[in-house]
Amino acid sequence: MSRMNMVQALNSALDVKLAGDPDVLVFGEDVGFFGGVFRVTEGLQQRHGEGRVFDAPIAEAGQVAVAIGMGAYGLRPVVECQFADYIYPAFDQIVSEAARLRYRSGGEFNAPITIRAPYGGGIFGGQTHSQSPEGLFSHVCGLKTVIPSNPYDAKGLLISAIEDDDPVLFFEPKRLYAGPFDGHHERPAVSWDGHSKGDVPTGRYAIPLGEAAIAREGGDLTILAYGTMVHVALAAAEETGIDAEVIDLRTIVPLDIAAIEASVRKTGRCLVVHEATRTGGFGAELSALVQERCFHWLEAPILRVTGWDTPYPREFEWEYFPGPQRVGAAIRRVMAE
Amino acid sequence: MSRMNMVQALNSALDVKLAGDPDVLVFGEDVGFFGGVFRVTEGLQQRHGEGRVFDAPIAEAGQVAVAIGMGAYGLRPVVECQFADYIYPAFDQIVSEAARLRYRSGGEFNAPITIRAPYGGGIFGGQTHSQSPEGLFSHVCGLKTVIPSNPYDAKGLLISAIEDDDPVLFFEPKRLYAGPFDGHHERPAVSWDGHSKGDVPTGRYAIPLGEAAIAREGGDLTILAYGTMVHVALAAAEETGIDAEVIDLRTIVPLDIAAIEASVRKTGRCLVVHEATRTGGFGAELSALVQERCFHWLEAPILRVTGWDTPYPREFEWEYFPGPQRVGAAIRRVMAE
Amino acid sequence: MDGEGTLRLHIPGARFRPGDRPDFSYLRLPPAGAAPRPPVDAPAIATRDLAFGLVRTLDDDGVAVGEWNPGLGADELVRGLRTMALVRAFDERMFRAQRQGKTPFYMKCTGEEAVATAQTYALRPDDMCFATYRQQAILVARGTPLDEMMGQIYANALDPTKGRQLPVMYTAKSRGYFSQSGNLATQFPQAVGWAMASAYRRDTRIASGWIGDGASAEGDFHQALVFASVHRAPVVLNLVNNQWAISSAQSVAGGEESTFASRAIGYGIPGVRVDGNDYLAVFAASRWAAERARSNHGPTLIEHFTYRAAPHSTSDDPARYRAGDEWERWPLGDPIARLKLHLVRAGAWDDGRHSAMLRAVEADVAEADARAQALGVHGDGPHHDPLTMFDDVYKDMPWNLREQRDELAALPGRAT
Amino acid sequence: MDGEGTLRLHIPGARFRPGDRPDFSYLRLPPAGAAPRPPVDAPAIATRDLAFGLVRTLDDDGVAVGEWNPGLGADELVRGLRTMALVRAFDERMFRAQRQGKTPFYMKCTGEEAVATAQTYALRPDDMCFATYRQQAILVARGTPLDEMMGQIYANALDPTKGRQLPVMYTAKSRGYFSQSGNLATQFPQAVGWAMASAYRRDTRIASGWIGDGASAEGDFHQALVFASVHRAPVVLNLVNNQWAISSAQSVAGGEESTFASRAIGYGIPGVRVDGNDYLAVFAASRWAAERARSNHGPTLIEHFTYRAAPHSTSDDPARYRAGDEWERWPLGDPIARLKLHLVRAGAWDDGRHSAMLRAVEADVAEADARAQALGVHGDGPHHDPLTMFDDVYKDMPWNLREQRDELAALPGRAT
Ligand SMILES: Cc1ncc(C[n+]2csc(CCOP(=O)(O)OP(=O)(O)O)c2C)c(N)n1
Ligand SMILES: Cc1ncc(C[n+]2csc(CCOP(=O)(O)OP(=O)(O)O)c2C)c(N)n1
Ligand SMILES: [Mg+2]
Ligand SMILES: [Mg+2]
Repeated sequence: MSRMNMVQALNSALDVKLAGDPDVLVFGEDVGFFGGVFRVTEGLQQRHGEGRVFDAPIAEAGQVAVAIGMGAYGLRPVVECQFADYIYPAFDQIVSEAARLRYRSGGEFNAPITIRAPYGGGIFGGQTHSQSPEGLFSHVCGLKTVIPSNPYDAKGLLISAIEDDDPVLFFEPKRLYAGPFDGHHERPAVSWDGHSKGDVPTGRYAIPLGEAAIAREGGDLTILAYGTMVHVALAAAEETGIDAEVIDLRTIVPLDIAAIEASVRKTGRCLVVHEATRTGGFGAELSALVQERCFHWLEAPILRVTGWDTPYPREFEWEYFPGPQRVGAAIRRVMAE
Repeated sequence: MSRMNMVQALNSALDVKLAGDPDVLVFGEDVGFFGGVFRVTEGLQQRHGEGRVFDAPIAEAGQVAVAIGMGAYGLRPVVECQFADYIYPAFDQIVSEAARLRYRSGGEFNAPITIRAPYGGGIFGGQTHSQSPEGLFSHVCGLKTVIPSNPYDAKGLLISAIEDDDPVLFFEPKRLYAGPFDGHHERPAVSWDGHSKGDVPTGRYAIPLGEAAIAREGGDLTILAYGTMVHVALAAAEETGIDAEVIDLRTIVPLDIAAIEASVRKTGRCLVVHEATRTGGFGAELSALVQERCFHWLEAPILRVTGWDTPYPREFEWEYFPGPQRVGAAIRRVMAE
Repeated sequence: MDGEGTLRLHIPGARFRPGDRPDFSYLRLPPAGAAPRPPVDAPAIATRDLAFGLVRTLDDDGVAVGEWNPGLGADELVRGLRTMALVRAFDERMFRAQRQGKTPFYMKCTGEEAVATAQTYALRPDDMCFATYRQQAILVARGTPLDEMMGQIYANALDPTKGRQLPVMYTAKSRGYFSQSGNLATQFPQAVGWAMASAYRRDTRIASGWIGDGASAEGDFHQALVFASVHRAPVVLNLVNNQWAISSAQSVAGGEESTFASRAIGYGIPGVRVDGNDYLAVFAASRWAAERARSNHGPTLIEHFTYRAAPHSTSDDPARYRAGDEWERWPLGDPIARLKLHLVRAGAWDDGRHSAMLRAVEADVAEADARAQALGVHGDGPHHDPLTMFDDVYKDMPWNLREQRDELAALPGRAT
Repeated sequence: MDGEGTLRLHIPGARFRPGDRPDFSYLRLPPAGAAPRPPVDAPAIATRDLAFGLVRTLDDDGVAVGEWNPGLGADELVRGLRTMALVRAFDERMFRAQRQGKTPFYMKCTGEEAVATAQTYALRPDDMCFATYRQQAILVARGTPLDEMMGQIYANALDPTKGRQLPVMYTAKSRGYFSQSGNLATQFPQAVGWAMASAYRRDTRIASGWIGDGASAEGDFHQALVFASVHRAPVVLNLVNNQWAISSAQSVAGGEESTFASRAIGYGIPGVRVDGNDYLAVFAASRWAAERARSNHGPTLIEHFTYRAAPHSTSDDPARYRAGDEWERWPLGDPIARLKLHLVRAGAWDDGRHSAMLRAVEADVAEADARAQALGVHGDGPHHDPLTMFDDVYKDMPWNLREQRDELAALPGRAT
């Protein structure tokens, strides 16, 4: 066990896999000598050699295409996309190729690749350094999508992602790299030191994809969240004094539907929270699923608290961010019914 | 007035706009001399000149990028993407550029472009000639998405799309080009002749984006559909004998929320139908919206009938296609509650 | 604004359209044997002229001349001739099968058989090919049973894509043939990735990537060349310039402004332009590129200059967009006829043997077809069970797919 | 498998890393004046050598030599010198503003000022520029009030992007400056589209597109060249090779395998490689390309060979990845110092005037900054009203945005 922030935990996951599996390669923009703009790959090239960890041309489509080819050969490449906002040039390779390869080849070929990308807002990055595009990928069958909310999970989930035989999108809430963040930007920043999820084993361990975690048990309503919003939801639960159950989905595809159903059937109320824009976001899928499967248990409408349906505006970061005030207001609305 | 199938109606819309507005240009793969693989641009190059209607390199990203640049200059380009399945190479230009241009420039620049694409299944096209990607675009603020279900609407909506100052995705259900199709593939094909929506004015007329149409009035339940599924829903309503109200959304963004609310509050039941895969599809958004806004009116869960969460398999077209049998079964389930 | 000094937009088009009389005299075709053959370890810069010339070995009399003559034995050449003829017969039969409703779709490679056939024989059998839909000759040359290929086209129980893929979208891992994609150009950078993996593993296998003149306009073409260049990947990158992309002439992809082979220059990669209807030239250029790749001299881009004699696909009628007799007037001829002439002139072949061979390949195709059709055709099984459509989306089926499979299973007739 | 005859994966890297002593003697730098200047209507094929050479006019003594000497008058050169100095002073001040927390982010173009300055003066004022984040000199050269630019950086009430965009993501339609994107390379093919539109309309305005060495690996680079080539678009395509893309050397984008300028050859487009720190050379190459474009001779790709003296951005510390004194050892010098030397040698300038000019531009910047800061800085308004964040998503606000705006308006403090 060691104290790690999320960057260190991710670094440790890559380190463990590079050390343990010669088929694992890591590449992406600036990940080699420099160690990545968020330092997630720091020291890895030095430790494992430049044939294992290297800089890629700024060509996200090519990076993913090359990873698919490597995967078809039998390797397990891990690609870092410098920001999730820059994943779109690779969209065709991800959607038409990685996601389809196993299916269209009748199982002859597969794409055991992991695409990591720092993701989400909270750092004044504006619309091109703050996006949360998970909803898009959730609509593409054949892909798995993982979003950790803390160092312990981040490492265990990344190891599972790399070991997975299907293509995995691994979105890292960049605002959580250094510490948990509950949306109270006016308060001093908190580090992972002292947080229970900041205690991370140094060796290999895996957290299965598709299993949610109960971040907070409660009986009054269920909050479905992932990534940064887990911390916001926890803060809102405390601040409203409502006994909310906060479910950290961790993987949105495959989804832990059993955990969701069990919780909502228990509480009879449900709130969905994500940072991505609202319309067509993954919250819609969650709302639809809960409604379909728990209709007769529901005592109030399922509400969504999300980013507004606008690009992420740089200077109005905190007016945009779905923070504890907005989540708290929604909790009260759901409880009032 | 003239009898037109959907191909002719779309051709007429382009013809009217090319004739009336020198800023309108049409380009895309094979749209010039040949008139497009689905013949939508037939005769337009011959009539309006090769400077107005021309073949583009097979480079969807470049086509959209070039259209954005033309739009910034002041033109109104119309790009044909040969199949909606091939729109992904242009995803970054659509999502990061066309959709963001007005916003990020504070209104200085905009992208008044229209991207047309034949779309949906029913022609044994397999996974790369059958897709319905509208759900992805619905999650991208700044884009409008239109899906007509008949020749009359197709022409009026395409004219509105071209005249619109925002970027519009215009998906044309290719199975409807020649005639209405209700999923009864075992029956002889029907043409638009004799269908009331096959009577199309030859001149300019516009159907505003964002207004749904009531395809069938009814009191027992509301079916939300668009494109080919409008016809399937109508058939299922007849075959089940349930007095369903079928709403043809026509535009999914912006959405005619008023029409949806009014109908569901009247019927108390709602079914959502689309051909796209289920998870994360636009049906989830519709379900979430209806649930949020009509919760206390709902007498039964809102169900979704959609394509399965698999790629569109060529030989199992009719096992995949959400046809009248599946829609009918869902109608009965919703009514049984 | 229409006067002097204003700008003009250039719109490229086809040289000839229906009604025109095609005249290919504008093509500058250097004589056979003219191109020098640089050593396999020549720096890219020393190969630049190859990108603007045309590697040809067979002269008009069918005699092989010049440095690129690969010096293949008669047996090897007859094998190539037979494979090309087999591919052509296969294409004919499958095209007819589509007309008979036994498959919804088919695509022929008529006129281009030499390209994939000769390259395949220039590669090793376990080199990995990332092909498009017009390299069926790779599979045929590697001995894939024809009924297996037909199984894919008929979507019957033999189909390795389990009825999921459009006809001609083969996959054959054991034959070094990567799962084909319907999305143009995507396989080109994937081939580079496979080659990089092989180099990373210190393997000896190389990759071949394939793309069309039209598809080379996609961003993926550039992605492939960037990564191949930067990592000196052991890959042969083939661009088949068959003059057409459906109805669009190669000029729409930039082919009139420079050669496609010359695209390689800016990446420091040799670009070789080869007469794609000259079996020996294709073999020689492919072997040169393969040797380069295998000896760590990096990638090569080969432009195969050929002509799409066939319609684009069964969905298309070229009479609507191109002059009727272009193929007859195409100055580089028919690859089968040219190789036959060469063998005849060399005394290794004659009309009798040729006719017998043609009859034999047709019989092979007919027999394979009978076997394949016995296992079902499009719309008329036995097919894979429709419920298999839920397999292989993921390695393990998640709950939503299990539920959906059960829902379909419970529907009467498993139909919509 | 590790023996002889196995493949190897090439991994390019930087020549020098922290602790190394940079030695640029490996660069082949032809002497000033050596490159011939083809006529503006020369066919692309006749310009090929320019892609592998280096257009230079200023020799080591600051004397302008050779065919590319644009023969600019002293006034014009002093204007260029002043603009470059103004840009540098502006950069210094804004970099400090970031350190003081007045903006979250800033990017300098130090060492590269000649590139965008000289090109802008070689264009007409209404030609449309599709720039990246290191061409602030375009705006400065076109006389944009500095406090307006600072307004964007501070996101204050002056910001035309209404507080939405990352600092340095300018937009200035009236100055022929297209809305900047944070997404690399996207603007390159858009510039081509704008140029095509101008040609379609028989206008006389041309476009300039900009991209970095690193970003040229994106597919959009190829898209731009394909469309520019196919439609002979009136566009100047600029690739600024400043040796670095954040921490990655230009070799990671393929810069060691060939020149970036040579990428143009395969599209039949002239590629001109120019000493980007030689103001006169950049001006001359830009003017040549602009004249070509304006007289319907089509696009040109210019590779500006320069050096990123600045950190990538305020978020980055180059000491972690490059040798400390690379910039000092960069053999092509500092564009400001070189132009100054030229003017001094020509008797048109002296140290006194230079110092006075530097003081004057610093005062201009300081005054503009005072005016700008009075209107608010990052985190400390007056800004645009946060509710304006719902504007401009669409031309007309749809119901969902209206509802969301009302929801935010009703929240105490309009905060999360
Ligand atoms: C990304 C993408 N865009 C468009 C298409 C539709 N399409 C299929 S084949 C084709 C023409 C390709 O021409 P070329 O690359 O020259 O290959 P050829 O058919 O001549 O062998 C087009 C446009 C596609 N399959 N994928
Ligand atoms: C599509 C995309 N991918 C990645 C990034 C992140 N990024 C911003 S600048 C940069 C380096 C660009 O280098 P170069 O093109 O050489 O320009 P320079 O910074 O040297 O001017 C990177 C990787 C981005 N903005 N967009
Ligand atoms: Mg072709
Ligand atoms: Mg750079």
